[in-house]
Amino acid sequence: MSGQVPLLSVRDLHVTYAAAERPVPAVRGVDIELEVGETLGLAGESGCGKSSLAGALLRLLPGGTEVTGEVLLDGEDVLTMKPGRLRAVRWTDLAIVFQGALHTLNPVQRVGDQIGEAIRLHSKGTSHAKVRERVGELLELVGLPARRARDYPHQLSGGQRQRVLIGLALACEPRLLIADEPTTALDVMVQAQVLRLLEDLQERFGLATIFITHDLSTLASVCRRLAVMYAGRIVEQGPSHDVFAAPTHPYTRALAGAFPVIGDQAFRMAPAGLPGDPPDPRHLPEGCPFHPRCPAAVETCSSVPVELWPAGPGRAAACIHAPGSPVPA
Amino acid sequence: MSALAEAPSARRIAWLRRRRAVAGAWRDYRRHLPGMVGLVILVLVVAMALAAPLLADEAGLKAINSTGNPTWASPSEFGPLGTDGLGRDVMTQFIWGSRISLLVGLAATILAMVIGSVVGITAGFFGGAVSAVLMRVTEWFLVIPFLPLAIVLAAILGPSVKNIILVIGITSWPSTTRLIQAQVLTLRERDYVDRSRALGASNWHLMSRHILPNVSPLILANTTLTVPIVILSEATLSFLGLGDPSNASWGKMLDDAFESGAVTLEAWWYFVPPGLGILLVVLAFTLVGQALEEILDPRLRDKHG
Amino acid sequence: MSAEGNGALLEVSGLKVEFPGRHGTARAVDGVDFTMKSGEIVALVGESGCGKTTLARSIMGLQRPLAGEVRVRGETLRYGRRALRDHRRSAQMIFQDPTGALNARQTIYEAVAEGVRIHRLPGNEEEVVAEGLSRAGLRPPERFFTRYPYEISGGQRQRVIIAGAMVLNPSLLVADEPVSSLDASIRGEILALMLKLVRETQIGILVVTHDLGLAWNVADRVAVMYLGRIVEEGPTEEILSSPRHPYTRALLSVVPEIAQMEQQILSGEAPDPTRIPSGCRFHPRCPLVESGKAAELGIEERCRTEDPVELPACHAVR
Amino acid sequence: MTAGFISKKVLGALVTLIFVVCFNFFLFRVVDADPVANLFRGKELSQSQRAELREEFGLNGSQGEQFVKYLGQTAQLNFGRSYSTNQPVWDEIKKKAGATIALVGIAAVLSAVIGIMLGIAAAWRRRTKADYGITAFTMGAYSMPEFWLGMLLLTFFAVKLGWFPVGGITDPDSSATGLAKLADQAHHMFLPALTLTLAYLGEYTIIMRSSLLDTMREDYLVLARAKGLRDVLVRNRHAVPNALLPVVALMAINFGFVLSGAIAVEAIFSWPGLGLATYEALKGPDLPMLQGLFLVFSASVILFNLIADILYAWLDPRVRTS
Amino acid sequence: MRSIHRRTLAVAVLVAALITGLTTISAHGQDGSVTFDVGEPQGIDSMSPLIGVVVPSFEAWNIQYATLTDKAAEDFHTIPGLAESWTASKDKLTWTYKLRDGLKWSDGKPLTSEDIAWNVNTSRKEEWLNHSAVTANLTATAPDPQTVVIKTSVPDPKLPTMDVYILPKHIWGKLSPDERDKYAGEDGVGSGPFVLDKFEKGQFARFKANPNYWGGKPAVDTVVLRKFNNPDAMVAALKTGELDAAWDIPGAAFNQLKNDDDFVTNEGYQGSFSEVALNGGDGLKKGHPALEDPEVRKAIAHAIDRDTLVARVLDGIGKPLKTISPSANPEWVPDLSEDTSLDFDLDEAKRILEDAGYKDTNGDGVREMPNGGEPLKFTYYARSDGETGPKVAEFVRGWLDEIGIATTEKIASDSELTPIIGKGDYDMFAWGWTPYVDPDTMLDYMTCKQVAADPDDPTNYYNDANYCDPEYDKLYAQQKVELDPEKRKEIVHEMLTRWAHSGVYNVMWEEPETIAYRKDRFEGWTQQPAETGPVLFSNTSPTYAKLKPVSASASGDDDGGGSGGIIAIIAAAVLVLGGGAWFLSRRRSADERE
Repeated sequence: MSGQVPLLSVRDLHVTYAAAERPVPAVRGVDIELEVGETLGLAGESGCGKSSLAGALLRLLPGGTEVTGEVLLDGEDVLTMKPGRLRAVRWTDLAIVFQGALHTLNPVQRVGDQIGEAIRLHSKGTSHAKVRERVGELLELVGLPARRARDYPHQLSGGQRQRVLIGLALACEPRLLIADEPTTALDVMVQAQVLRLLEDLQERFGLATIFITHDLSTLASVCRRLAVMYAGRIVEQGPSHDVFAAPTHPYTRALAGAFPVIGDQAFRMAPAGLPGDPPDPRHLPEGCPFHPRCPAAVETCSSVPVELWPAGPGRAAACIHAPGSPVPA
Repeated sequence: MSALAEAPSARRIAWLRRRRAVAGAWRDYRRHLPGMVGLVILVLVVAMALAAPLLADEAGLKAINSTGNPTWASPSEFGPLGTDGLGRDVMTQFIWGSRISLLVGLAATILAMVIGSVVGITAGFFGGAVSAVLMRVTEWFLVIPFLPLAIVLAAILGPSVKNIILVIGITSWPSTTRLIQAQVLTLRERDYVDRSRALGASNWHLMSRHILPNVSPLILANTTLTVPIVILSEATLSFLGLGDPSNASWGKMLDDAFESGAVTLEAWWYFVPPGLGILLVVLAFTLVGQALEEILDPRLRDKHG
Repeated sequence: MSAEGNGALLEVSGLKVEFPGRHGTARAVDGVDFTMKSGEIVALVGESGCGKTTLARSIMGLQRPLAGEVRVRGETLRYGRRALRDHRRSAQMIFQDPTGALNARQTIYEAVAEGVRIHRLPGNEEEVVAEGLSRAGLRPPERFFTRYPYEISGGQRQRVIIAGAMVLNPSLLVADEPVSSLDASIRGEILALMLKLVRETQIGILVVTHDLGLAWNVADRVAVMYLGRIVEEGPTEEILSSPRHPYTRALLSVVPEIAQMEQQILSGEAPDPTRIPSGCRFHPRCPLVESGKAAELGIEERCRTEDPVELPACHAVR
Repeated sequence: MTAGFISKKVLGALVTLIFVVCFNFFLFRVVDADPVANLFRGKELSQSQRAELREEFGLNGSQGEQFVKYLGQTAQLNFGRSYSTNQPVWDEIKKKAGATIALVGIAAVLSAVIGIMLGIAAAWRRRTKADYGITAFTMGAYSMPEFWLGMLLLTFFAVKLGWFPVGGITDPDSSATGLAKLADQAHHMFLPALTLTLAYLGEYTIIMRSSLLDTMREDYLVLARAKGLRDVLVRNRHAVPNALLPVVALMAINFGFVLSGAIAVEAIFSWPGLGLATYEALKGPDLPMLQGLFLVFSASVILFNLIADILYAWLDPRVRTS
Repeated sequence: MRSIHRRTLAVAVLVAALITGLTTISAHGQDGSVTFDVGEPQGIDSMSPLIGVVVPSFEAWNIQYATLTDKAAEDFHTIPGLAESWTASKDKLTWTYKLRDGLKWSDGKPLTSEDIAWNVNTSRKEEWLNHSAVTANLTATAPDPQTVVIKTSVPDPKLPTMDVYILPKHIWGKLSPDERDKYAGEDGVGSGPFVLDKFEKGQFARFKANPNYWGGKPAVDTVVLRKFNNPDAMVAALKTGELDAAWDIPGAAFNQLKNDDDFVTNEGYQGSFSEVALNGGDGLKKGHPALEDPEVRKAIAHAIDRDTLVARVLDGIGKPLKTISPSANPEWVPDLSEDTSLDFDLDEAKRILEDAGYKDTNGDGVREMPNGGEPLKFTYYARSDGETGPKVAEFVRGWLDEIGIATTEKIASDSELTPIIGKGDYDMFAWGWTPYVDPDTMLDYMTCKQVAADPDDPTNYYNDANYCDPEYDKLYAQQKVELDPEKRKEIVHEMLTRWAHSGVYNVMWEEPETIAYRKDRFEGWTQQPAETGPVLFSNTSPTYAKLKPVSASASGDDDGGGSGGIIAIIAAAVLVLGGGAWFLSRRRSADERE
């Protein structure tokens, strides 16, 4: 879109976990481009590889995991960085809001110290008072009183902890934020609060954000672009409203159908779902990995490999039914 | 097999299930190198203990039958392991001593496990006043230092194999109780207990079908981890002169060696083998126990897997 | 709809459940009256901590209430051993986390047969189990007999639990968040199964959920619960299309699909049942009070002091 | 951490202590029917002297009265007189406690420190040769009867090589004072302390290793790394302090058992502390001494359990502030 | 909480360094004085002669407190001590002792006849534990500071011997009788060659030379009696040079030392013997009914192989003995070498039992009583104190088993066993005695009046076989008044033979004190009695006063050899710790290296 190097460019990313019997491929060739200030929603069900993708971006996956491809941050490949450079990039360029804030914060350190640690780490020599002041600012930014810096994680509610994590992510003013299931496990009302906060901050600071969740409907309302993952690959992407309103891929369609529109008689007394279960990444079916569950599957689906084919303006889908599919359905 | 085919199907399913579970556990176990090492040591020692009458003449344990032997003969001078100060063959003592050490180790552990499990499951499952009382008592027994209590009890009851088993058994249960009670407390809160209750299950049904099967791996692993402690306790008590004088265990051998001056005589052949025997058995049980713990306790599975 | 005549399937009256705690007594269920009929699905919705799960457990007799009573088909629930067991033949339960609700050491067969054995049901156990499994959509049932829970998927586990409940032929099924731990693509299938069961057996299902979309998907009626009380109740379409209680409205507004509705995000987290406010229990978070609308209507004082009794439990509605 | 929390714990400890005191009474009453006869065996006593002594020992009256008297005496730290020395048991214990506290205390601290370090090293390098080496070493040390280890060390380093004295706490020839005296004691202490350190080491290593492995799976370590923290700092600031919590509690509890832990080792090295006193009281048997030792050992365990509880609460804000 | 392990590491290294540093400033601050280190495995139980009972305590009193008369090292005859000379009245009821000139206590106070008289009179009145046997009938007066007059109420063949420890009146006399009874006696004031310097109970007692000793200040400056809990450690200490001499060395180690050129071993006999006693049945409680049958006792006597016991239990260090030895002087023991009625013969034992009707009727290997079914199953007590108890049990029980007598072994300490014996609650036990010089006391112990009779005080008797033989008592009375030494000896021999044939007291052996000392350190070792007796821990322990360092060069302390080793091992420890530190603090962890 712009002539410049994109902020983030992921090319042919593969993540493979080491396991006793055979390696588990979690991400199998993902390409993502993200411009400054852009928001991308990444949707998919458990085990589709979305969190592995997030971990790979900052090389946070456990030792022994094989990561190939390129993760270019401002044109620089994160995957080949020297450890020192990598540590410098972490949090200043790219910060993460993890899911499950109860376990992500160190339970025996005050939340203020945990925020302060990030600040001190990336701007050495910041005075104590300065750090404290900045921590206070950050907490107020996310809607918490500054005095909460002295609290321990367990003294905060789930929503407050998630706010702390968001504040922590902003500590070093990153340009790219990855929010990995930021609202899962929160109560409905609190989910809404946190989502609104994230939207506000993203707009205010022009943060590029990758939003990862299993809840397609949430993404549709928060992100401009949307990518749906299935079995380690992106199966559909495009402007979120278009994708949500008129899915091309049958999986996206089924996923969208799982979140009923209240008031829409089409969903009344008619729960929609897919038969079968998400595939085991170790034993993926031949051809299109979705075909065993696909209501629109045809015979060729079990043999022809699929990839992202054009499916309208700014859209692509990995289905032989996609308009741009070279394979006859 | 044919008898099984005629059995009611539910039982057949249960049997299939158990066979598969055991086979699966064994498959996992075989892959566990330290566990296998421990198991092999254990099998060898147990075989030695069981085959003692074939390996060495029991009469050789008696000094009056050893008057023809030299005293304090080193292994190069007599037999595989030399003789002690009374001319008795050390090898014979070592072989027969393994019986007492293992017997005490296993019997006392079983006693401790039975007490510990019953108290632990009862306290964990019922909660309330029952639990409060039982756990208080358990805590009391936990703070009474084990060795002095065992010593005093052994001194009161007098030295015999039976009493040593009793003493170690009744002083070793509280830690098991605490472990099991904690586990039962979490099991009690599991949804499947609620589900079973919602299906109409009685307390007895819940305890026997859900709680016990789910703590039994813990009990098994804990058993194998308690045996080494018990064997060490027996050795210590014997070393302090509280062992059965007429049935020599390895600990008693060490006591004899120490008392008869093997250390100054540098008669290493008298005190190295029993100590090594204890070391190996304890190590073997610990290894087996840790392996079982890893394989049977789902919480630990992914940690080491 | 119901073949039971006017005899209600489930009647809950004046139910109160309290839990003593370190920071005071939690009034988890604080006076609930509620009825449902055979052959209908009722959704009980609310935030976490509103007491909906406690209510469900009390209906099952898993929780002894402080006051009030539960009647199934007119039979008052008693807490003797035998009475509870009998009660649990007519009322069954489905759990939020199917993984936790299955004993990992039992095969699927044993899990389904457990109720049959407890109640010593007549007939060939194997046939009963097989039928239960296939009714729950696990076909062919024999393939599942010797499987362990960890060998099947989450959706299948939930089906096993449903099968285990249904083999007892209950007249009431209490489903506590039956799909919230399942992947989105699987939820629909489980909900469809529940709908099918209601149609086939005239069973009544009480679905406890925080998900209004689920209610829209399957429920005949909706009851909204807030801090231990039901605050609004009625037919699903009526409640979800034109909610009258401000709390229901707020809940509805934060469902992301409804773009046309202005979001009313309530401040604060799930309310604390150990400190139930005086007056209308919702008033500290009520948008009407906050926006001054209540003052305009001249009811603010009543909101603070007077506990609304009739449904919908809001002073502004009358 | 509230005063309520502490007072509740203290109260619990007191109840336990009272239980132990009562238990003690009945336990030893079973063994020893007539302490007077035992204490003054071989001496001619008139009936009146005998009665007087029975009075002194609280042996007159019913079991109930005796029990009350026993409680009163115990409260004043009057545990009777030792059969073998005719001195008050409490004085004997006071005199000997120092040697045990010094020896076992040093061993306990060293084993904890070294054990924890080994555990950290093993966990941080899990599945490497270092891990296997450390695990094998500590398992071996853990599996040995400690007195056997003592025998081996004694045979080799004291008897064969003569590097260390074979026993005792000081060289009786030397009337050295100050630093030289301390050096003499250190020289005597080396082997027994080494034995005990090796014997206690294993447990700390094993527990620290598994605790750190548990901690290392925690999400907050991923966050710490994501923040750009160096691995060593992730370990030292986040993993180790958190993993240490259960080990610290274990340490405090183990310290409670320290007093009674060295009976066999003290006997082997003739270390004149409470362990040796127990050993000798056992051979006597010197029942008042045993009874007193038993009580002191139990009290020390109770005290350190209490300390462990409070320490844990103090270290872990989750316990402290809820 | 920052960087916890590094701080703890620092502490560990510091501790190690501290130990290293301190230890290398070697422990032995030698000042050229002469120290004599003696190891012993029993320990002084009390420094007060009113309390102590064990042998090392006597050793301590022997060197700290002089006596009025002394005993000759070579044959125990009475020689001057504090008293230079003595005379007797015609009726031998009044004895007048003349003290040496210028006697002084170690603290410089004069030692006068007042001290002697006070000791004699007070110990009699207050029944002092270790005095009253001698002073029971005596009254002493002090007509002038150098003269003591002692009167006895009955003729006493032991006089003029006055071998009671004379305690300083100016210290002990200030105490009330009650205080005296509990007084620890650690004041260090005495009149013997050495006086107490420091006493750590259970560890050691250190004595310094008494400059005021009437025999002149000894050549040795310091004597240390060091207690070892474990005789092995003691032998090791002797070998490493920590000790100059050791007493009560276990047999095997003693044999080893015999072959070691650096040491002199001394088997010092002074009449100590050990026996397997049966319950004679005349005490408070009878034992097993079979024990009353002399035939059974005879059979048991045949089942004890003294030669094997000496060879195996004592490792050859001892002499087989068939009867009790009543005196430290061997001439009092009759020669029973021709008497085969007590010899080991299992077949004979079986035959005797068989003939007497004790048959194994149920085939379980244990014989039953002739009349009913009660099996011959005896309770056998083995002592836990001392080395030999369990070993003797091992053999004796084995042999009894061979002849069809089962035994249940129980282990008891001396203090447990004493009341058990007194109450007659046993069938068999093994123990031993060490007699005085005069045989009277030992002989008295086996008389009928020493059989326990008072159930309230069963421990106050000495006849531990609980066997009463009126004929023996008659002979005892005869020897007590027999003034002709040869005739008295004959009577004593008859008594002992008689007692041996009763079968209740199966004496196994006479055992020596096992003493070893380094050749290179001291000379002047004195056996008491000459030729056969021990050099230390003898009746009056004359060695200490006579000991002096080996004249020439060899006196150097060889401690130096050790310190190099200490440094080495501590250095190794520091290395290990340091290595660990390096290992831990390496910055790049395994994860970072990936």
